[in-house]
Amino acid sequence: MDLQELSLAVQDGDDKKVKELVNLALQSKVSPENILNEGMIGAMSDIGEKFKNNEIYVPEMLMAARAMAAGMQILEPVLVETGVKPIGKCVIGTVKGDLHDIGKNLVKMMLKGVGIEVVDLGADVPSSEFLKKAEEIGADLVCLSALLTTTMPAMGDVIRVFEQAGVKDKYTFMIGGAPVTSSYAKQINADYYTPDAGTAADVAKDVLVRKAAN
Amino acid sequence: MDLQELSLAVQDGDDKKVKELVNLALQSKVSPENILNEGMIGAMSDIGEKFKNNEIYVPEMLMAARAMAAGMQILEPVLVETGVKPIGKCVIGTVKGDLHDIGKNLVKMMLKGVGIEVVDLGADVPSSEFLKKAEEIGADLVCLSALLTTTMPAMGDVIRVFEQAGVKDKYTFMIGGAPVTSSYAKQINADYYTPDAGTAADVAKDVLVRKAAN
Amino acid sequence: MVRFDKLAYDSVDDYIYGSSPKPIKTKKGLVIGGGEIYPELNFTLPTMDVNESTIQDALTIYSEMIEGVLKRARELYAPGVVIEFETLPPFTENPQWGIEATKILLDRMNEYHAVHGLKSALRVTPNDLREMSRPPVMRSGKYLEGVLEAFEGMARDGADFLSIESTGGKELNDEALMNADLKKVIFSLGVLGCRDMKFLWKHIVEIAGKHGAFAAGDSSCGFGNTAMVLAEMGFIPKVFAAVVRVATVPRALVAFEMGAIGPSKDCAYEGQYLKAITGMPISMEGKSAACAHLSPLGNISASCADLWSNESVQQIKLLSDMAPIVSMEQLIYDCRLMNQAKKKGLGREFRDMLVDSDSSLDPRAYVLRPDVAFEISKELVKVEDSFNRTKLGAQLAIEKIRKGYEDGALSLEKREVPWLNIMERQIEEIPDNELEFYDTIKGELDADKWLPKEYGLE
Amino acid sequence: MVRFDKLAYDSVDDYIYGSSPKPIKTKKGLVIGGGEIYPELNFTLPTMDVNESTIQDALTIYSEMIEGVLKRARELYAPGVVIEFETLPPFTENPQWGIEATKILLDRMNEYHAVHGLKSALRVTPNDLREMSRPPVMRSGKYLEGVLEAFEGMARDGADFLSIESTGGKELNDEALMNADLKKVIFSLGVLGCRDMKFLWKHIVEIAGKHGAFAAGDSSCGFGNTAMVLAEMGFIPKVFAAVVRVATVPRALVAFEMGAIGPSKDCAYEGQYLKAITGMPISMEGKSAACAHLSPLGNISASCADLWSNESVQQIKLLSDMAPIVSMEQLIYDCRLMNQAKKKGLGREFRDMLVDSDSSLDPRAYVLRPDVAFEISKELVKVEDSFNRTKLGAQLAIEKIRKGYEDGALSLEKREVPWLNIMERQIEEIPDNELEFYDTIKGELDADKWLPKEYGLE
Ligand code: B12
Ligand code: B12
Ligand code: SF4
Ligand code: SF4
Ligand SMILES: [Zn+2]
Ligand SMILES: [Zn+2]
Ligand SMILES: [Zn+2]
Repeated sequence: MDLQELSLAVQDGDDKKVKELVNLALQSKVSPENILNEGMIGAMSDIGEKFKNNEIYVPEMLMAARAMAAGMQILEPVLVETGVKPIGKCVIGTVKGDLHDIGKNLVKMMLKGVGIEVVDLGADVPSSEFLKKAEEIGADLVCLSALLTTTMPAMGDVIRVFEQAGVKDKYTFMIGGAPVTSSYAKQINADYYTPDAGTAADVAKDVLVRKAAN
Repeated sequence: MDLQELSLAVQDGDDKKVKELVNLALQSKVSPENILNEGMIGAMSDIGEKFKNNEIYVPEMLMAARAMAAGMQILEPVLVETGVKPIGKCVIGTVKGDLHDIGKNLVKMMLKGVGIEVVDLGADVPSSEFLKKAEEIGADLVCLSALLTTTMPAMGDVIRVFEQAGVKDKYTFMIGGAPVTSSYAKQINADYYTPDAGTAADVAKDVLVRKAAN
Repeated sequence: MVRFDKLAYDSVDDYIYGSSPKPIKTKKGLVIGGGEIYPELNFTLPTMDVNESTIQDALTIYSEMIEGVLKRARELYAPGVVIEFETLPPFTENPQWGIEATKILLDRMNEYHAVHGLKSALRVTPNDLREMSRPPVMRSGKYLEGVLEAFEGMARDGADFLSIESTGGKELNDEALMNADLKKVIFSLGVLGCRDMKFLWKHIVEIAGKHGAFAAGDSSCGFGNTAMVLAEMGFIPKVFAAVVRVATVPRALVAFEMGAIGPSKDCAYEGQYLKAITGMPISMEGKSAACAHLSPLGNISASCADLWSNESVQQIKLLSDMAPIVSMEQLIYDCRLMNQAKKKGLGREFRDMLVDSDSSLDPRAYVLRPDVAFEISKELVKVEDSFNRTKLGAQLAIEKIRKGYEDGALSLEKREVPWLNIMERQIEEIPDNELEFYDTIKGELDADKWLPKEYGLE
Repeated sequence: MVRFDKLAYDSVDDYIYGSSPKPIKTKKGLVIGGGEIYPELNFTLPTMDVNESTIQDALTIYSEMIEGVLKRARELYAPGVVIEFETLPPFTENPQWGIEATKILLDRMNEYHAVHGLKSALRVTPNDLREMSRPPVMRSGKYLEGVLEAFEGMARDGADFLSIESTGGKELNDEALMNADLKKVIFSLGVLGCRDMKFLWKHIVEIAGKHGAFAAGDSSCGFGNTAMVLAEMGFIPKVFAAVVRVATVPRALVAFEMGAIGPSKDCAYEGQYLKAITGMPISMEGKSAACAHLSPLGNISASCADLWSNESVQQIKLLSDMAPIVSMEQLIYDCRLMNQAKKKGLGREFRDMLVDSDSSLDPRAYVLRPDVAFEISKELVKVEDSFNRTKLGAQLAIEKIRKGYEDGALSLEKREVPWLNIMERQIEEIPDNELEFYDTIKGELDADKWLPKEYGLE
């Protein structure tokens, strides 16, 4: 069966058609992993490319993400059954004192698009919450967002909490938000800073692929 | 004898008259320390005040400084004889790679004005030179100037050289120059940043007075 | 409630920067809207934590910032300046900190006035903490109390202008923006936003009256500017953001209906409409606020401004001096030039240059054209309720943009054009009755995110 | 050697921004001085050490900076931009680093031209290393070679404009400025500076010719701008700095006499005179360069500019975006407005607003008035040699300032006024013959600081 059609349905944001096609593919004995990689993640990567080239806007991307989510509802149980895992797990949130969450939400969407399982803690998140949730789900990545000069230090606090718990090295820390810079990332001991959601997903994928290779 | 006339001659930058009056005062058995404090340093402090209040320009201040220097030529041997010392000693220079020296020269002038003995290493000074000269003359203060974002780190180098030689704590480090900030001073372990030459002299005097009290 | 049912101007020819039909005179004798345009300078803290152990450092920074900018204003012979203190959250969460900072600023401003004759006025903008509860609690609770306490203390101590960037409705609007869902935006702004403004501005006007301060207006920042910034990043269509801007007008107008008299807030670019309707002076920002927001309306935003702002800049060192001082210098020169043009009798020509230099390049600039603002405002004042005004504003904005595009007065990127139709269809689904609208849209709203009763619904 | 013996204009009415009698067309088709004014953007590194182990990081920063500013220029539909790469010392000490950075910039500029049609041109300004020897060795040695090597490599790789801020004479001028000693300033500038310019610009014009680049002029920065900044800090009289500015004209003119054709350097505010004399386009900077120098001439400096610059800003983050991007946006809006005024046929009126908004407030602005520049330049071109031109320039500047003050066209602080007489007396002591002047002043010069033979003296 040709997964191209599924990919296009995802890109069009047509959730009904996506569900139909996922079911059809499963019935035709296409491997669930192929459906995931070519039909879903491939679609998101195509649409991400279009976004980068200024061909589409975020609303179109969100529609595609929702269509993918609809497909995943059907696909996920099968994947679990056959032992296929997400490429990695991530905890994301905007730090304590900061309510800006638009950027963080975009990062979340892009991470999901590359096949990462994301738990979103929302905005104004206490530092200890990140630790708790990351340990609970066995996350690979911890992603922190801050938009205020006065809440940037709270990103450092989060990392310190992980250090104090002696588990900092288990995780990769990514930070972002308008006032953040790569030199600030260095300063607070975070692993990566990226300037936007697209590159955040690229870097995250890279990190996880390298981790898997080791 | 009234030292007020001497003070005014210094302020007017009248070196000839200053010399005359210093000689006269010594002949009249005014204590050399009094001549220094009231006649010379007092004059510079008055003129510094006028400068702060936008009443005079730097050229007038330089003229006064030269007149003071003329008087000091006569006074200094007497002071040495009677065991009176400068309130402190300072090594100053613009750091390696940087040729901006106008600001540094002003700081030098103001430090001299409050009675500090200053050795000026000039501009583009290698880090080790500061150490060498400071140890040689037994300085209290090390003053560093930098005007370029790419030479600011050289101020940190200087301090590191002192640390490595294990003598950092013997000295008080002051830094300045247009791009410098107090948070940068903290970062490189300098003791003080001040934004201009006037406050530099105030802080330096303060430091030395406190040091003398201990 | 004041009802504005006609424009404050007879002709768009009189609509110009520096002058407004209802000028304001402050305590230190600064007249806003009386002929000259003045700078409005805002500054903020550099990267740092604000808590009990650092608050003294933070206050020291405010004192250095105010000294630096007033000194520069004096050196450049500025005839007058307005300072804005827009608080960061800890300064409203702990109102006493915000009040203390206000005092520091006022003391220095008074000194410069007494010693050097520099006229100045202070705008305070405590931030709207109510969204710290999730879902936001708008009409009671410690956050509302904190905000009102901050206003009270700041006004008592001598602040001239009280402003806020209130957030009622934003909890639904953010997502609506990202989805470019105009129907939901209109609900958030035109129903929830306007209802909340009525509630909040009653209090602010009261506090202002008590202490001889001016209630000075609200900015639909979380709506209009968020949309503008998202479009600037290429995330949503520019035409969408332009339509949202016009849709923010009725919401911001509520402050004036409740008794505010301006100067309205700098980042409220909808001020271009507010002044046409109310005749009250406005603050605006553009190219010299690029330190805070990149924007497509760097010049046009100055065309009818009475104050000209940098929006905000943090205390960091540039090659010349600290960034707020740099902003002050830029604003002063901008204002000098604009005032000079008027002195030469060329104010209207200068206004038109500002307008025409930007308006054909971007729909977000185009909707700020004084003629467009006038024509749309004329229709808006005919309508009774805020919700229907919001809907109408969006409709008219689409029409104007389409017309401008077809006439060649406005260029649009190709991918922008289809959105005019999409938005039109989105509006068509909206009934004219507010409660009926609520009924039809209720199901689409995420009930976890908001509390209808905080807006007097249900 | 070209001899400019009359002005390039018949009437000051034609003397205006964006247009020059001798426009320049660059490789990518950008015409400077052909009617429109364009932004010139300069950026520099943030606080960091540049050495072998960090040079890659530094180059990465240059690549991020150029990408950021070109992207913004495109987003704002800029019709063209000039980029300046003014090197920091390590990039001239190691010319290969400077050349590599140049390539990075050019590659990206070429890409934006090819893909997006954005026209741009690159000015390179290696710094004058010769003063790294103390006393400076001007006519030989490794430092001179480094500078020429940098020019050579950068021109070869495609830089459009070659500039420098050369330092001949500065070793005596600094102290002269601090002492407000006009006689010594005139010696440093008019004798040493002009002699060194002749030497240096012969080489630069040669290199430019070989590689199809434009020799684009020198700035008397270490003289005129140092004086301007010192006066701004209240260290020396403003009238003194104003007179020094005019005294820098003959020195900067030497580059054009040797074959440079512009656009002259942004920080050379004496460009206001150079363009009147040579007809070649100039770059200037003012309010939108406040990030680099605070100044008293924020608007007037734009009145006759063909390029409009930010002078320099380091790569640090402001609330909106990186500082160079912010500068680019501000410059683009400034230029848009100025071009719009011309489009409406109000260019001259706009120029006069720029001029009149500043010129009465500060003597440093006053001497940049186009009429003042014209009248003084007319006299300067009558004189044969650079030294006497320098002396005359200073004399005429004092006259003009005095007249402006007496007529009420210029206000001066009280403590400024006596300096007009003081400076006049200082000039009176100067003989008309250069060598005679040298003889009389020799004794007052600190022999440790300079080498007469490096200027062909003794
Ligand atoms: C929209 C906005 C708001 C909205 C927020 C809506 C929301 N739900 O998020 C509202 C109106 C509520 C708001 C409120 C306030 N704001 Co606000 N806001 C903005 C604005 C205009 C845009 C932010 C935005 O959403 N951008 C769009 C998104 C998509 O971009 P982004 O967040 O940068 O995210 C991208 C990247 O940074 C990156 N990224 C983001 N997060 C992460 C995380 C990771 C791990 C990675 C890798 C990448 C990454 O990817 C994203 C997509 O590419 C900015 C101005 C600006 N230029 O940024 C001010 C700004 C951040 N706000 C500011 C201020 C002052 C405030 C208030 C304090 C105002 C007040 N006085 O009330 C309050 C604070 C509330 C609080 N406690 O947090 C100031 C901050 C000044 C300072 N000192 O820091 C700014 C800079 C505006 C200004 N120029 O003055 N604000
Ligand atoms: C004058 C000047 C020059 C003169 C220097 C003359 C001289 N002998 O010093 C000349 C023309 C030679 C020059 C050359 C260059 N310069 Co320069 N220069 C300036 C300028 C305009 C003013 C500096 C000055 O003298 N100010 C007056 C004095 C009195 O002020 P100050 O130095 O700040 O000092 C005061 C305080 O800072 C303090 N202070 C100073 N030192 C100390 C020390 C201590 C201990 C304390 C407590 C206080 C203190 O007290 C002083 C008095 O109140 C600045 C711009 C600016 N806004 O600062 C650029 C500037 C510093 N230069 C700059 C550049 C780029 C250069 C060059 C590289 C240019 C080039 N491409 O050739 C070269 C570099 C040469 C080198 N290797 O150093 C840039 C730096 C950019 C960057 N990335 O850092 C600046 C910021 C200009 C700009 N806006 O771009 N420059
Ligand atoms: S966008 Fe600008 S002005 Fe608005 S809340 Fe945010 S900061 Fe305040
Ligand atoms: S004052 Fe400005 S432009 Fe001049 S050397 Fe210094 S930096 Fe270059
Ligand atoms: Zn705002
Ligand atoms: Zn604001
Ligand atoms: Zn320059």
